[in-house]
Amino acid sequence: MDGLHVAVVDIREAKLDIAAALDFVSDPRFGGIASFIGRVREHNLGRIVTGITYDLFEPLALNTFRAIGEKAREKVGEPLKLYIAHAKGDLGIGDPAVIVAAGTPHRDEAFRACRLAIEAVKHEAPIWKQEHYIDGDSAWSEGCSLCEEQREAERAQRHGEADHGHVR
Amino acid sequence: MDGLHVAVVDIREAKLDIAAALDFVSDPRFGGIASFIGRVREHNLGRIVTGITYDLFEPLALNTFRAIGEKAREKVGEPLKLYIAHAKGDLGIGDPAVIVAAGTPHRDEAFRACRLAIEAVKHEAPIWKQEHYIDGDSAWSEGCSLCEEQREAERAQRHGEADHGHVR
Amino acid sequence: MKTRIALYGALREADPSGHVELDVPVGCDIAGLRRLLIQHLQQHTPSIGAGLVERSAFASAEEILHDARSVPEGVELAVLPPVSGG
Amino acid sequence: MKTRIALYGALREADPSGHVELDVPVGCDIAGLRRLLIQHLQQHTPSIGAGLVERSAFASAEEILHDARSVPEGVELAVLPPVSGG
Repeated sequence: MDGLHVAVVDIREAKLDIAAALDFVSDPRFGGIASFIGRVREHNLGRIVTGITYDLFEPLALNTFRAIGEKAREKVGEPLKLYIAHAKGDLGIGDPAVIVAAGTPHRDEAFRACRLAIEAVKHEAPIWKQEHYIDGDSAWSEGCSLCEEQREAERAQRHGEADHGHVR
Repeated sequence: MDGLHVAVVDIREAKLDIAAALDFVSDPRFGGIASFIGRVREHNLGRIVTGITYDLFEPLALNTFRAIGEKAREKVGEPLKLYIAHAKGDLGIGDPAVIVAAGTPHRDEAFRACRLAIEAVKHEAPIWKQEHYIDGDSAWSEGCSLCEEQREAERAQRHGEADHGHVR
Repeated sequence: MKTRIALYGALREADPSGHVELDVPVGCDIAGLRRLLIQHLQQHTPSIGAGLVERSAFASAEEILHDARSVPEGVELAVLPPVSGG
Repeated sequence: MKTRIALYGALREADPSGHVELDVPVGCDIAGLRRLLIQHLQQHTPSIGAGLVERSAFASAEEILHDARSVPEGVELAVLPPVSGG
């Protein structure tokens, strides 16, 4: 797909580059650019985090990012430029872990493409997060199963929770 | 409100600065940063645009941006950092006209705050856009009335159109 | 009293100076000020239709002033056509 | 046939080499491969519960392989615990 850039970036070689992402999705036809940056934060579930190690199954992650691009194009239509990059390795607090940027003629499509893409990266891409805590302990995060038989049940449960969240 | 930055930037003095916006809304507590950049595009309603002049009633625009910040905090809750900046003067194709960035612990709040803020900037702030066309003609854009008696009717109509759009 | 009104957007074309000055009776409300501005423009800039002023809001530097508000004394106001920022 | 399976996320702890190698009967499907991996881990790394493998997917470099698929010959596979990217 033209207008799609996907990458896995090893933190030992480079940091994720938001300026490059915004450049890539810019176009004289486009009035709207929506972007999302996911960063390592210093707390999770009440524990002080000192860093996160991201593990990825790279070839399938890149394939998944490309499939997400196709899905975004189907949902919001043409023209669209989309950039998806995820970091790999040992990240510190504040380091960007993921960047998604979407450029389209109007803002609604840009927001929808950006949101759809980051949700899919979080729920569908083979990426794992190991949190390191200030007490020296580490833990792999609980996540979303990619196993089809498990997914439907987990997805239904997740949506149930999200609905409750909105009602509060 | 702490954590809120609002600005009107005269294009003769500076360009809007997305890096500054992202820096401002970053925080060790925050895992999600959503941003929107509105740029001048080369077509509108089938005409070729060569540039846009933005006119602002500055003191009220800044007051409006601050009120938008308060509303965003009410809707998405604490903690939130929000950056709203709009350009003023003669912009060329591709120049950023508006930047909104929102930082929050989780992504849903960041997206919601960013979207709410850009919608309010577009519908509520005293800002006017004069498009210049390749044939030498110029026109002030049709917009949203700030006159209370007119607004309810126009808002109802706008929502009606948006609903139809989603159904297509 | 004299009330100065700054012009923005399409209404800038009403006067190259960027403002108009109207003679406003004491106790006049914003709805009355709107009628006075429409009359003024009919005389001086007939190319600007009354419809644009009817869709415009009046404001101080701090806030929008709705139709029932009194015109404040000694304050420069602004007349704001429908907005199109972003 | 020997099938090599790369380990990711929490399943990396099953073997410091980052993979396990299983003896897989010809015609075995992914559901069978899952049972073989659970048995292997029960013997070699009992600290990893069967539940984690049951929630994991198997994949080639190109795609997720669902339970009814045959184990492809001569291809390195990966076992993917529940994901938590972003």
